[in-house]
Parts: sequence; structure tokens; C-alpha cells
Amino acid sequence: MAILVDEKTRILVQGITGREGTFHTKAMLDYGSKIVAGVTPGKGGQEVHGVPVYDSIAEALDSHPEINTSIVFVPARFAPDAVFEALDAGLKTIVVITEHIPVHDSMKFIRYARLLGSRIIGPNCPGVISPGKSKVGIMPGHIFSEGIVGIVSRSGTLTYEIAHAITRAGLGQSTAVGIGGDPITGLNFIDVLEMFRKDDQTEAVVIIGEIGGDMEERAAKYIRETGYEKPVVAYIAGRTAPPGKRMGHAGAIISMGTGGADSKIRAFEKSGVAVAKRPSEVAELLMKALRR
Amino acid sequence: MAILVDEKTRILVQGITGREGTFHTKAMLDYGSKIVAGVTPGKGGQEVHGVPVYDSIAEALDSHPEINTSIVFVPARFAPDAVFEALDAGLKTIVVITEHIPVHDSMKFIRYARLLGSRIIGPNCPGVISPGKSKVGIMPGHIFSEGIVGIVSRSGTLTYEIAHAITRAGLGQSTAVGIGGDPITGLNFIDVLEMFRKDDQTEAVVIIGEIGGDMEERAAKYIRETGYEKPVVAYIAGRTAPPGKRMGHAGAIISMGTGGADSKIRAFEKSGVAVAKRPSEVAELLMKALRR
Amino acid sequence: MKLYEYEAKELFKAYGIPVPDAEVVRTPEEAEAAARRLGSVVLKAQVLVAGRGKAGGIKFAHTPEEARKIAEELLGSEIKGERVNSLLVSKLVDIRRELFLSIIVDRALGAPVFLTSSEGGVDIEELAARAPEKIVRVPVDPLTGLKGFHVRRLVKGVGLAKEQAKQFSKMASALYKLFIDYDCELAEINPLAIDENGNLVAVDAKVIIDDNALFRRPEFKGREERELSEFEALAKKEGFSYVELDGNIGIIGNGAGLTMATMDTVYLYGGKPANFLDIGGGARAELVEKAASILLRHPKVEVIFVNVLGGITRCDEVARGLVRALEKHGAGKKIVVRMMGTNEEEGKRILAEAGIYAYDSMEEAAKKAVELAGWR
Amino acid sequence: MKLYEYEAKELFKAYGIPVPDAEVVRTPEEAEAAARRLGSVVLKAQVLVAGRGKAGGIKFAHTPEEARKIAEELLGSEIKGERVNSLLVSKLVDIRRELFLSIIVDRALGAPVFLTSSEGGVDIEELAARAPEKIVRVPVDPLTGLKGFHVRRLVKGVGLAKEQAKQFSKMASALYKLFIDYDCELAEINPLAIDENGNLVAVDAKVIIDDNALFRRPEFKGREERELSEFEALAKKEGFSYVELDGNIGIIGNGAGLTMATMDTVYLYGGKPANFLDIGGGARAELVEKAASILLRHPKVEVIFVNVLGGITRCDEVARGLVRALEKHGAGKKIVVRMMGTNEEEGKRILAEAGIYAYDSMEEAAKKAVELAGWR
Repeated sequence: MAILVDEKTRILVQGITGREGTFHTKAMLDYGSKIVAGVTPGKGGQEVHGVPVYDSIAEALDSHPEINTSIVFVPARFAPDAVFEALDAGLKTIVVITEHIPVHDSMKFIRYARLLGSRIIGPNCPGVISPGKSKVGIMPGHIFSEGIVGIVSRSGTLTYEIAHAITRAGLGQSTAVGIGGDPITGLNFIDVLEMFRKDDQTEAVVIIGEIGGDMEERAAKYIRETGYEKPVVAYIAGRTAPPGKRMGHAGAIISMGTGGADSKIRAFEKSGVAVAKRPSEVAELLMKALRR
Repeated sequence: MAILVDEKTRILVQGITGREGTFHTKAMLDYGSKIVAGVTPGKGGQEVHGVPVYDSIAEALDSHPEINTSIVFVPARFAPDAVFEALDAGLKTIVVITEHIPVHDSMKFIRYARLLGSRIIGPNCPGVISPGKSKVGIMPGHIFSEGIVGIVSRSGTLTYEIAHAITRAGLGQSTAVGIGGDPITGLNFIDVLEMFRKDDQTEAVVIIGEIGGDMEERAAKYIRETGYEKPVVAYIAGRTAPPGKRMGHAGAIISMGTGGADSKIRAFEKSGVAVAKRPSEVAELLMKALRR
Repeated sequence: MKLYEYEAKELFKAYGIPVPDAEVVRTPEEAEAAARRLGSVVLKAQVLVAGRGKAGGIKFAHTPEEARKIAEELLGSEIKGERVNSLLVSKLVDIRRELFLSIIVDRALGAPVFLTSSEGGVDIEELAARAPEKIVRVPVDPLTGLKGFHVRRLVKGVGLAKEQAKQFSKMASALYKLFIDYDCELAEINPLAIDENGNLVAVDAKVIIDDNALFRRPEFKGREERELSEFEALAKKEGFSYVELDGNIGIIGNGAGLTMATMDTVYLYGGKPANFLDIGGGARAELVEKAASILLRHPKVEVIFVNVLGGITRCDEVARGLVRALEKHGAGKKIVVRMMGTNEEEGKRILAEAGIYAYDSMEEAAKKAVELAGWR
Repeated sequence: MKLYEYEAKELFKAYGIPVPDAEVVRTPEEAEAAARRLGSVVLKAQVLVAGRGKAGGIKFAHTPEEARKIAEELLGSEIKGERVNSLLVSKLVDIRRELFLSIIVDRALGAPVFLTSSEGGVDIEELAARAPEKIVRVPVDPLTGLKGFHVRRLVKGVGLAKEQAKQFSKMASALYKLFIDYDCELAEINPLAIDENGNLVAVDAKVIIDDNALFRRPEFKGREERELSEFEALAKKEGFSYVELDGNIGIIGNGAGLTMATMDTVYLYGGKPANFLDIGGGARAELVEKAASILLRHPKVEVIFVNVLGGITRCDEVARGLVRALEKHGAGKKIVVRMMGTNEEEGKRILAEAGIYAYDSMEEAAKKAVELAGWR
């Protein structure tokens, strides 16, 4: 089954004519993702790697009513507008790759999306991949393989690192979701854990957390209180990060006395979640949890 | 069954210490409505006709978690804030009696309510009564009697006029809903028609429309296109109103080439809805439609 | 509250929407001086009624003398019953193309909606009826407001090129800001002209502000009443909803719907109402007295038809108010009363003491009023 | 971007939030003059590090001479490693009661949240841990913004009486407006003092603006870098995420999570990183060269550990950039490379030609780096 994206996903690329948009349109097409249209205002009528470009989502939907998912590569200043356009057009799954979007803008479109019943993945995220079905993101597809482990992560390359080990261990992934590294993201760990819970294909879940906020603690509490049925393994990046410093992106910061790795690790361990000390340990712990 | 309000309705009165709030709290209590609390900021701790008053909805809910409906008597300048407070507190049915609320404010709280899944009745409305069960409004209760006719109306006293005739005809009402006389209201005719459709107690529906807007035309289209199963009788006030003049309230105005009574009457007749020429004819047409 | 064109254009200027250079004048001399400065001009009567163009309220002048002459004609004249007190003398724009751009409060959507078309200068309602596909509608969510994609949709809808698209976008954003800031029911530029240099300019301006929101704009205080006739102003002062009609039967009702239905019923039986007067809900005797007094003094009213359905409004209070008004102003006019509901018996008793019979049935009462007014 | 107290207070003043009368001074003479005008004062070091009070950065003076003496001591000194270039000389407030009022961006809710307490002046985090029930939390929906009921909830939460409730309400509304207008991550008044006349005044002010939103506030352009060390500024100029650490192993990674994991792994094996440098996604050779050059010039770095997982980033580009940097700056420092992913073979070939071995395993590479840096 997989979650969020699958073989039925029909993709619109917002900002398709930009450098990133063009590059990843090619990469997604190469992976086999079904990209049916792109949008860049003022560039309607062009083609990018054979994908027709429109001036607006409304026009793209007129010609391609099957579109059900959007991926946004629009630069930060214009990205909120692009997301609002996608929400206004009624799209229900919107992957926002763009980083550096002001948090006040994110707060608004994420809240709006929740009220409209749409899902925002990101911002500042690598996207979502359901190996063998669809890749709606910027991750290197060849690192992933179809399988049984659901991954949810606040990080990009670290996800690849761990996914690679899971692939090598022969487990593969059902879906890997990069929820994004910003302080406020459209999906949180619990949202995705719930999806994995209901997903037949997923037999175990990996949470890749990092310092900042308390999303990991909340996920641990959720696992504990709901008696999460599938084994969960976690890795937390930033155990040794100094407080008050942004480690790479706005979300990864220990501040206001919260967000340190220790409390996250403790919370997970209290919930019976095995926490890996090194990225490569994740695959080992998974094998153990799955008794392979 | 009835719709919107019934014997399970537990009422919060916002603006309970004001003249209107106090007066109608008494009238609703006398009718048998279950008012459990009132709110007026700064008046917490008082009582109005035995109903405890709180400073905020949050506090009222702390003591009375059974509250499921609010009625707002707060003056126009402060009414939007009161409605937002009710929405923020998670109340799902909010009856806004207040008139003269700026339409830009109404647009916002009505849209917000829709997104939150809450229902606003009004603004500028007489409220809702399910005779014999609950009265959440300012209508004279003795005019109504429990029965089988659902009434939905943009008008106040005209509703009483027609309800009175229906009562005298021995039919009675399931629920009478005054949706309000403003240009923009929380519920429209179609919303209420849908509720009456599903309501066992309702065997026929009366629509009391008036000039302004095209809510009647839309209702007629809905009845036609969905093959509405219950007989519907309509009355339209303002057949002889001159264009461009506000007839009593902001919503009742023929403007921009739309809103005249003729098009509404034609639309209803096209949909098989009997349209009364005089208010008293409504009851007669109902008797005919119900073959009594 | 509808703004005069010149007031709307002052707002436009403040929001960066280009308007033709112009002056408001109140005398022919001022008109001449303005035309001397501006060159070829158009003189536009500043009235609030619709359709002033067809009624002769807009004239062109190519010399200052001509401007003076036209001003002499227009000032003090009446357009559709409204006296012309001032003119806008506006530099003539060499219009190459006309668009329109409007924002309304859409009742069905409960949201602001932009309307625009590459066919401007025309009557929008007429265009909407004739060729609705030529009007581009762009709704805006009132919670999240105007976004870039809305504006792009508008630009695409009217089909403008680069520089003009830019000017149009700026105008649309400015108009929306004005619409929100001033609690508008309508903000409209029609025609939105493209001049000989390819620049966009708002040749006409229409702004209607929500009366209920005027408390947020104290600068407009007092201006609301300028649209009103003498009796309308009187009624408004007391807080009544009042509309002047053509006939001789004065109508007093409680509640807009019931009062309209009363008016309709009078027509149905062949009579003609002189007005619509809604005393609202819960009116006490004093208020009823005031309402009746207005109609008793109204020269066109021959019969007064009072239709009250008592709910919050108490029939005895209504009766008392009526009787007092009659005592003060004398019974020079015929009175027909229908009352029902709260304290009905007491009301009827009070009226009976004053020699007034009160009907139970609205239809019966309406028939009687029509008869007394001489319509049958 | 964190504002200096005096900058935050300038904003407060512009938004009508009362602050004590004060002057910013840069010399002891200015401090003396300010104290002469203001009377008893408090001199506050204008630094961005937290905890300046406990570190001796806040002192009281009751005479101008005393103020001058304290200024002499403070100006030019270092507080927690940050040089003091200016002082805020602020009129002493006779504080009768201390509250606090803060607005943060709440990550879990994705919304602005007000925090307030009748216990102010204290460390909020400490209070949150000790007595969380004393902090009143009021979330605001970012779509609909601040409403009256939010403010009433705050007032009730701190338990203020009429006149003070009014002042507090005004402050809360103003602070929220500032928070929104300036894209704040945090806007805080702590302590919010009630003085001897019962008036509310913001004794301290803390404002942090979202770096990503600074394009909306061009007036702050260039101010972002003042918090940075020399190497942080260098890295920022090139667009790298960079953090200065204590050890001697320079770390370059692509992606924040991976770079953090690299840092953690180095610690795990007993080493100490000198920094955290994230080159981001898709870096070309030039960028990698710049990143390596920064660390090659860094005096504390003895070993450079490059950990790259090729996705959008191509291993050959990374290798090329590294080799070029080494050619330019000489190989005075030891290099450990781990690379995997896109164009891995080509990258390894390029490195091998330059005599550098590239590991497959991150753990193996980390162990090697720790060993070379002398930690085991």
C-alpha cells in the first residue's frame, strides 16, 4: 500500500522552469513518477522534459484534472503564494521542498491546509518516496528499495544514509517521508506514525529526529499511550550540539530549555523505542526488532 | 427528531447581562430551554434569572462542559469577537441574534466557522425553535406548536405570522430556523433544506424568502436537481419593493440586476414549489400539498 | 454609504491608483478656472443616483468658456431628482481601450469577489446578462486575503501585456486594500482606461461603504444622511428603516419581512403604499408614537396602516404610542390597525377606547386600508 | 536575528509600549551626561548573549560620577565572550511588582502563543520547570489573529485590576502587532514592571526576528552578521550553515542532519569537533573548495573530516573542490573523507590521484579522524 504517494499519484510541479524544478522533474520522471504538468507564471506554453507548463494551477487542472499532488520548488519569497494557489485549487497533498520560507508564512498556510483537509509535507524537506511506486521529492531514488520499513524524518541526507543501510539489510522501505527541518512543518511525527500504523506494507517504523522542539517527545508519548503495534527504531541527530546554536536549519536548535537530545532519547526509551547511537545501528536494531 | 436544536441542547448566552440578553434569557427559560451559563466579560460571578455568569467561555465550559450551543446578544461592535471566542472554544452551533455587524467581519467568522465545522445561524436573525424541545432565539414561543412543518426564513416577524397560521391549521412545526436578514449568513436555504430532508419529523418545508441576492434561486435549483422528496411551499416578501432601496435590512435589496422577487418566484415555480401570494396562503398550500 | 465620485477618487489617489487630474468645483467661475488649467475637460455632475451619464450629467468642454457654460447649466439642476451641488472637472483622457475592475461582496460565496473584463465602459449588469463569459470572476478567501495568484488570474483574464499587466496588478492590489481598509461593499473602476501612452487610469470610481462599519471611519460621520429625503432623514434619526414609495397608504410594520409583506399585500389588493416604515423589534410606545407622527405629518399619506405581530414587541405599547400620536397630531388621517400576539387584548382595548378597531387578519386589514385610500 | 535591548525598546516605543527613559552611550562621558539628566540609573551592557545580568553586565548608579565609573569598567569589557560596545543608561524604575509577557512561535501548535505570568523578572524556563501552572498560555490562530478574548484571557491570567488591566491589554495588543509586523520568533517583556504610580513599564525587551523574513525589513540589512565570529561570518557569506565548537576536528557534511550525525559520531569515538559546517544540497566544486578553505585556514582545526552522501550533491564535484582547496592552501592539515552515492567512483578516483583515501563507512572514517586528531 505505502502512504501519501503511490502508483496513483499524479504530480504537478510548481516552479518547474527554475533550476531546481527542472533538474528534479527529470530525476522524478527517470524514477518513474507520473508528472503530468508544471506551473510557472508567465511561462505557460513551454515544455520541461516533455512536461507541459501552465501559467496557473487552474489552467493545469483544466487540462489535467487527474492531478492530485503538487511539489513546490518555488523560491522562498514566492513559495507561500504558490502553496496558497495549490490549496485554493483544492489539491490535497502538497510537498514543499523550498527552504527559508518565513515562519509566519508557514504558520498561515499550514493552519489553512489543516482546516481545508489538505496535507502539507515540508517546508524545507526532501519530499516523499514510496520506492517502486512514486518519488515526489529530491532524494536519490537508487538508495531506496521497495520493502517494509516506514521512515519518517526531519532530515534529508541523514535519511539517505539510514535508508541506504536499510536497503542493504534487505528490508527496504514502504514509504520514506521527510517532514522537513523547519520549526513548523505541515506533518509531524504523530501524523505519519498514524499513517504507517494503518499501512499494511509497513512492518516497522524508523523515526529520524533531531534536536529542537519536542516533536520526538510527543511521538514517544503517542507510541506509549496508544500501544503502537509496530516496532519503532529511532535515531536522534545533534546529541552533542551546543545549546542556542542553529545546527544547519532553523528547526534544529536547543532553546528555551527544550529541544535537547537527551530528553528525546529518554522519552523514546521509556516508550520501548530502540534508539540507535550511530546511523548504521538503525538497520541493526531493525533486524533485531523484526527477529531476522 | 427536529434539526439544529432539541431537548439535548444546552445553551450558553453570550452577552447575558445586557438588556436583550437578560430579557430573552428569561423568555427562553420560561419556554423550557436549558440555559446552563452566560458570559459577559467583567461580570463573572453574577447570576441572571438564576443562570451563572462567567467572564469567558473557557471558564463557563470548565464548569459546564455540557454546553453545546451558544446564542449571541453582544452588541455589533463586540459581536465578532464573541463569535470568534465561541469558535475558539469549539462550540459547534452558534446563534447570532445581533444585527448591524459589519459584513467584512461576518465574512470572516462565517468562513472560519465553515472551515472548523461549526454552524453559525445568523447574524441578524430571530434564532431557532424546535417547538416543545428548545427555543434558542427571540421568537414568541407560544405562536409555535410541535408538528411536521420545517420552516426556514430570512425574516423574523413574517415567520411568526406564517408559523401562527401553520399552528392554527393544526400542522405545527418540526423546527423553524431564521437564517438572518444580512447579505451574508452562516446558513443558507440549501443547508437547512438538507437538514430537513434527513429529518424524520419534517414532512413538508416552508421557505420564507425575500428580495436581495439569489439564495432563493439556488434553493429552487437544489430542489429541482436533487428531486427533493418533501413538499415545499414558499413565500417571497418584497414583490413590490423598488430596486436599489434597502427594505429594512442590509440583505433585502435589489441590486446589480439581481435580487428581484419575480426571478425567485419563477425559479420556485419551475421547481414545483408552490408560491403563496399572501402570507396566509402558505398554510392553505401546505394543507393541499399534504392532502389534508 | 455611497461615496461621490470625487471622494472615491481621493481614496484612489491615496492608494496609488492613478486618476485623471481634476478639480471639484461649485461655481461656474471655478469650472472655468479649472478648465483653463486642465485643457480639454469632462464635467461630471457629482450625484449619487445611478445612470447620470444617460441623464445628461456628464459633458465635455474644449475651452474654459465652454466649461463655464456647461457648469452654469449643470449646477443647481436636478438629475433623477437629485440636486447637483458640485461638479468634477476632469482632464480629458485619450482612451484607447476600456476595461473594468470591480470588487463586490458576493452573497452566495460569503467572500470578496473580483470582477474584471476586457470590455469596460459598459454597464456591467448588462454585460453579465449579454455575455457572462466575458466577465472574469476571481473569489478571494476573506480569511487569507489577496494573494499573487488571484492577481495573476485577473491579469490573464483581461489579457494584458507586460508593462500594462504590471500597472493592472498594482491597481488590483491597491483596490483590494482599499476595499478591506474601508469595509467596502463595492469598489469599482469602470471604465479603467488605457490612454494614448499605454498607461492605465481610473476614469470613473465607485465606492460603497458598509453602513454598519462606519464606526471604524469616523471621518465619514454625518455624511450618511446626504442621500436621504426629508422624511427618510427623519425616520433614520429615530432608527427606523424607511423607504419612500409612490402611493398614499403609509405602512408601519414591525420587522422588515412583515412590513414588506404588508406592502405587497396592499399592492395585491390594488392599493399603493406611500412608504415602508419598519419599527424593528421590541419598540416601546414612544418609538411607535414617533413613527406614527412621521406618517401623520407626511403630505402624501392619506391612510396609515399599522401591522404588528407581537413577539418582543408588545401590542399594548404599540396601541399606546399610536393613541398618543393621534392625540398630538389630530386624526386628520385614517388609521387601520392589525395586531396579534403579545398583550393583544390590552392593545385592542386601548385602541377601542380611542375608537379604533383592530383587525386580527392582515389580509382583512389590508383590504380595508386599500378601500379607505380610495383604490377600490 | 536577535535585537539589542535598545533596538527592541525603540520598536516598543514606536508601538506605544512604555519603556523607561533611557539613552544609548558609547563613552563614559556620555554615560555621565545621561545619568545627570536621568538621575538614578541602571547601566546595561548591550550584548546579545543571554544571562548578562548574572555575568555582571547590569549595574546601578545613583550619581553621574558613579555612572561614569561603571561605564569605564563595562565599555570594552567582555561578557561571555562578547565585547561590550555600548550601554543603555536607563532611568531607575521603582518596581513594585514584576510580571512577564511574551509571544513565541509555538512549534507544536504551529501558532503564536502568548505566555504571561504574575511572576515576572524570573527566568521563564526556570519558572516553567518549577511551577508551570503559574504560566498562562494563550494560543492565537495565525489565520484570524489576535482577538479581544485572547487579551481578556491574559489579563485574567495575571490578575490585574481596572486601570492596570487596561494598560496591560494595550501592551499585549501592541506587542502582538509588533510580533506580526516584524516576523518575530519571539517578542518578550520581562520584567514587565508595575511602578510606584501603578503604571506598567517594559523594563527589559527581547525581540528575535526570523532571519528568513529579513527581506521584508531592509532596514536590518547587514545587521545579521554582528552576532558572528570571524569564521562564522566567512561561512555565512558563502551561504554555509556553520557553528563554532571546542575541538580540533573540522567537520564538513552535506545536509544538517548528516553533519550533526557526523559530529555526534566523532564525539562517540572520543574526538572533539572544531565546528559544524553544512555545505547544503547540490554543492559544486567551487563551493566545496570554499568550505574546505575556511577550515584549512582555521587555527584550531587539525584534522578535516568530510562526510558526503551523494544525492543531488555529486561526489566528483566534492572531490574536485577538496583537491583544489588543498592545492591552494597546502596540505598542512590532515584530511579524512567518506563519500557515497552519486558519482562515487569518479570522486574516489579524483581523491586517490591526490593521494587521499575515501572511506565507505561513516563510522570507520570517524574513527580515523579521531585517531589522527590525537584523541586516542
